[in-house]
Amino acid sequence: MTFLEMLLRCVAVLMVFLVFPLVIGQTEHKVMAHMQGRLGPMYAGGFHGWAQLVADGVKFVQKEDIVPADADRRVFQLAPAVALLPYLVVLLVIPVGPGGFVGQAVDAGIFFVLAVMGIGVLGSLMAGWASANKFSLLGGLRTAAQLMAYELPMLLAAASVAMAAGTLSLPGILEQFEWWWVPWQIVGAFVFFVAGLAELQRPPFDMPVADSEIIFGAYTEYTGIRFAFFLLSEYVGILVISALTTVLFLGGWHGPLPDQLGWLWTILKTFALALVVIWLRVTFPRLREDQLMRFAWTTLIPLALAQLALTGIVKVAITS
Amino acid sequence: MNLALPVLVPVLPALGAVATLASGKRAPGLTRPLAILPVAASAVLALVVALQLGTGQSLDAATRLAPTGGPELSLALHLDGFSSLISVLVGLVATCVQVYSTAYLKDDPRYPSYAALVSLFTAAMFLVVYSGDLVVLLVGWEVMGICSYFLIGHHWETADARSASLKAFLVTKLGDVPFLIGIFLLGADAGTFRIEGVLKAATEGQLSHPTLTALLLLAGVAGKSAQFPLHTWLPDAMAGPTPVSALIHAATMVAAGIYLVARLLPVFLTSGAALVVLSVMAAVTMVGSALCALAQDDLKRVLAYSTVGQLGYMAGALAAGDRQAAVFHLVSHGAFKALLFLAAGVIIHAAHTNSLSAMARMPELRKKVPDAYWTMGIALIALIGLPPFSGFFSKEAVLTAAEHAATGEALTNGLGPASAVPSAAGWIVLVAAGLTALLTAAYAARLWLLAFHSAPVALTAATDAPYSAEIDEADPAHAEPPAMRWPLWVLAIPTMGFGLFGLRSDWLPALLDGGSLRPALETAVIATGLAVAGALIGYGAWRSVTARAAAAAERVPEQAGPPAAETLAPALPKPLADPGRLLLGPLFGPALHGFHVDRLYSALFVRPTLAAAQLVRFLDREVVETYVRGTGTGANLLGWAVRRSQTGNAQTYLSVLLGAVVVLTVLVAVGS
Amino acid sequence: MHLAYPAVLAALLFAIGVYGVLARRNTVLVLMSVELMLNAVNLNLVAFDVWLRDALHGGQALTLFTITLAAAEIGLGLAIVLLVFRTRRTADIDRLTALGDPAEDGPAEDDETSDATSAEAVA
Amino acid sequence: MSLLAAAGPLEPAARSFLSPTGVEIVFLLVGVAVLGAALVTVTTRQLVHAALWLVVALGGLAVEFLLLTAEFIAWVQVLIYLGSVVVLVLFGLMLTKAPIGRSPDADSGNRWAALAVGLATAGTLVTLVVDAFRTSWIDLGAGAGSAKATGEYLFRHWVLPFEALSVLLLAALVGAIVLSRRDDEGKKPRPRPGKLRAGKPVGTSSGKES
Repeated sequence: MTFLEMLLRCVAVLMVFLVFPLVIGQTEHKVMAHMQGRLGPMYAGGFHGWAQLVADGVKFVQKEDIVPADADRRVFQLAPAVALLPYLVVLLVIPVGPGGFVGQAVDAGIFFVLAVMGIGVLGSLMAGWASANKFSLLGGLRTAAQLMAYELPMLLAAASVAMAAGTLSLPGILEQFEWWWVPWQIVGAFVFFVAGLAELQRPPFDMPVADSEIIFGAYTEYTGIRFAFFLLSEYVGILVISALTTVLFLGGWHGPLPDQLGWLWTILKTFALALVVIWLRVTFPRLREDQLMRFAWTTLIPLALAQLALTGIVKVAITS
Repeated sequence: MNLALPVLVPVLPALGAVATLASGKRAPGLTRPLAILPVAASAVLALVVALQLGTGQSLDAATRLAPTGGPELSLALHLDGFSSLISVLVGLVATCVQVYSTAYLKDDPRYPSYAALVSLFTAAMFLVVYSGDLVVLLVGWEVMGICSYFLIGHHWETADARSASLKAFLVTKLGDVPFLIGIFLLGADAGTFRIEGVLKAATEGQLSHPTLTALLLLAGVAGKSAQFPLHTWLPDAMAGPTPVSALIHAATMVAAGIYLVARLLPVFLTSGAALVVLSVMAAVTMVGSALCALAQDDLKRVLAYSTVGQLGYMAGALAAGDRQAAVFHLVSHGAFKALLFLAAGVIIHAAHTNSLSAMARMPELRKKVPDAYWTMGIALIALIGLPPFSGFFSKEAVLTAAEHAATGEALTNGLGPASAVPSAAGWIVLVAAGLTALLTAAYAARLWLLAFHSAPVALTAATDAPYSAEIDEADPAHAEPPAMRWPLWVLAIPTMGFGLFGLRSDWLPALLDGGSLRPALETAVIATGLAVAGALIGYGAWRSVTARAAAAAERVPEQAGPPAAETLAPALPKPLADPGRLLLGPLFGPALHGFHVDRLYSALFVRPTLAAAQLVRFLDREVVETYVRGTGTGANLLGWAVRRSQTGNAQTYLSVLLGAVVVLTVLVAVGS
Repeated sequence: MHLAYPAVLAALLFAIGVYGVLARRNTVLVLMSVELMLNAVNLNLVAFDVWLRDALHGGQALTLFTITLAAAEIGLGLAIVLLVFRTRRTADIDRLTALGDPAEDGPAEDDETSDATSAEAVA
Repeated sequence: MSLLAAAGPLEPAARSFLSPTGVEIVFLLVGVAVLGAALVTVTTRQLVHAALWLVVALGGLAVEFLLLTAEFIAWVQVLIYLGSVVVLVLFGLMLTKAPIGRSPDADSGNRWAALAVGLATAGTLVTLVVDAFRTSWIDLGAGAGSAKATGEYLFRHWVLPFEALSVLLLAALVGAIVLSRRDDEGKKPRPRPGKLRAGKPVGTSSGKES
């Protein structure tokens, strides 16, 4: 692998990082508008409101970048980057198609992904604390607690797949994939996806930004482009979680078409899951904070452990 | 002869004491029988033993008590005429005292413990009398000391009784320490603690330091028998109940010392110096106590000093080498002195005061207590030594012994050569005894006349009389119960008749050493003459002061009127009505206070001891304690310094720890 | 690679951690310094494991264990700190000196007792 | 591994401190960054900044692990330390009301003693280590730190300590829970929390009533 190839791969990942979340964002606007009967996103740009997101971006850029007087300035400014960057790094290792169609194959890929995604929480914490605002701090604390709680079921569910495949490498897992893994790992898939939603603080797990309780949580004081970064990180998050679920549980590039079109399958499945995420947002009400914690510890973790046990039993049965 | 009988004699009262003490609270009704019966039984048994033993015989039995490296201890029994005689006396007096006490201390809440102690006291005396072993004798000796302590302090509510009991205990112990050393010396020299072994060694001249041993023993005897200079406890011991005084003075405690010297007389005969010392002791005791008795106002203290004096007679007889005479006088004195005390108890009970001058102002006292009046008269005549009462004979025996000793032919009755007794001892005793006979008659007459024959000076006298310490004795409103009266007459019989036993050589002398106890003519005449003279002097003095008092009594109302007479009554009549003051003249004051022997003791012993205690206290508090406090302060300072470092700051601790680790690492690295 | 590089780095990191543990006042900062020290140890373990090529890979295994232990330690440590903060309203480690012996005064003198004894002696 | 490969060749050509290899240069640079971040961590007066600089230091260490071919440990470092420990630390700082801005009393009184001890420790250890391992050379070869290798030695040779550690973690978990519980929780009956049921906010009304 030459330096040029590596540069190309990075640029490609960056492109994906810059384009796909915007697509998801536009999709959310449109889907939500349709689902809720809103008219707003229908007008910008004329044709079915295609320029809505562009208008949003222009608006965010135009707005003044305000840092509160009592805030810890540097941390406040750094927080959106910290929240955003881990997803960019994660995107590097997600395989899109067979035969090295991946930014960078990492030996312990699944582990790497989860580890790096864990850093994203620092961004929320930094933002919440540096804003010098009680609601922001509460939001930051909520974020931290939620992310710590949901990282465990997520790890366990991912471990189930890794166990089934016998490798930690994401391309390795996909190479081992069989179609019957989908029903076999369906519980794990549910746990992983739900925990991923919680990691993203998407509804119904958006207590850290619950506007009826703490305004907008850690992001209350943010305006303009820095606020847009947080939004962007959320959409990247949707992309990453959907892609990961696709790769781990839904077979990734495997599909009826030949392998050369595997990347298409990956993208299709990813977007389908992203649609589900958006769908869930407009369908479910927000949970309460204690319900959130209860759900993680009493439902998801036992389910993940059960899945782990099942995987182990089946794995032993197959190999022996 | 059955050995169980003599063994039972001391054991019965001891068991009785235990039973009395055990049942005292739970069964008060049993107390009196338990107090009287064992003692009475012992008295009977002692009489039976004496009769069985007969005259001129002795019995020895022993069982080994405890093996020791040196001289063995044995539970030895020794019976002879002396022990028989004295044990009968002890039994008789103790029984009388117990019977008397049932009435005298009828309402005393502590009667059970009192009766138990009297029983134990009696048992201890029996033990002393019957013991054939010096160590066992010592046990009885010390038990008596403790019992006397408790009995004298029976009325421990009063400061007098407390200090008197303590004084008795300490003074007798002061004599007991040298006594103990003397016993050890005897045992070491003779190789045994058995008395006959000791006596054998003494007659064979095996004692290495006879004078020293005898003097050490004398110290104990002086303490127990209240001889000068350790006599001071006895007058003070009157703070105890009167029956106890009777018991102590007549038969038990004071007799023990005389009895011991009588038993060990061969030891004393080996040392002429000791005999001279004993004679001087006896002489000083006799004369001094007689003078004191003449000055005392307290009835019981008069009797107490008279006891001291009579004990001086006995000691004098012993100094003259005649233990027969001593024991003879001991027994007769035991009888009449017990009688005197019991009668005095009755009088005090009736007058409710101890003071003679108060009694003198009491009208018709002799009518109220006719028994005491008569028996006391009998006993006083016996005390003076007028024929034919017992005191005459026994005192004559003493005088005869002293006369023989003075002429160099001491009546040792085979216990040692007549030359063993220095004639100086005899002369000292003889002169002192004569003088004492005169004085004894004088104070007996004074006592008798003051108590019963004084004309009532003032009707208000009873109110100011010092009350007896015995506040809880029998009810004075009633006549004396029979239990207090008939012991007087029982004791009056030997008081009158016992002296006759000495007349026939096959009666009392046969029981003792066998020498004659008949009075010699010249000494009898001289002694009787002196006694009569003394009594007449006493009477004359009494008449003289009574006349002056009557004159004064007529003057007083004219001068000051009745209220003044009332207020001055305690101060005025006393010095006038006392014939002792007239007789003694300037000596009256010192004699009243026992010639200030107590003050001498206080200067010689008490103050040095207190000063030494102060010194020790000073050394302890200021010197030793300074070091102790210094260690404390030092530890405090050290702890303060250490405490400063314990700040609770974990980081400081950790800094020191890690710094030390670094230093250690460097040291190890450099060192290796 | 020279073994000296990771070794010296670990030593310096450890020293920095020591300084932090000793100098910091806030308990949470002290815990962070402890983490620094633990990481210095981890670096050493890994470096020596790689250097020695041990078949058992004791160094790396121990590193994993140390990291796990560090996680447990920080969890418990923070729980304790929070408890202390809740009860005392402070997390300053040098104000948590309840185990210390307050020694404001000088060494205690037993003046009263000595006075009493001397008074007794006089009496 | 390709990342590492990009950093420079691994062959141990010249074992001299004067001609460092590429890995060594990267290691040194990252090491300097780690030390700097660690120094700021222990000296800054802004508490939360200290925690954030700690993130930098620990992340740098993860890179050092990568450079030492201990890949799995590097990711564990990232997962546990950066993802959990630092978050917990920040959590703790925020719960103990860490102020924004400089705390005047971030350092205790004995910082000079601490400085002395720290310098002494550094001097001693560096002297010792340099003296002992001056000539030692690490042969950075095959990936002994890969997930596969790690799994093999961990579950082949170190199973028992591994399991024991799990028990210890459980104990720590229980301990942390016990420590964190408020005492007054058991005294009054708490409002019964509603069940998780979509579309219906259960428990809010009942919680107010009780």
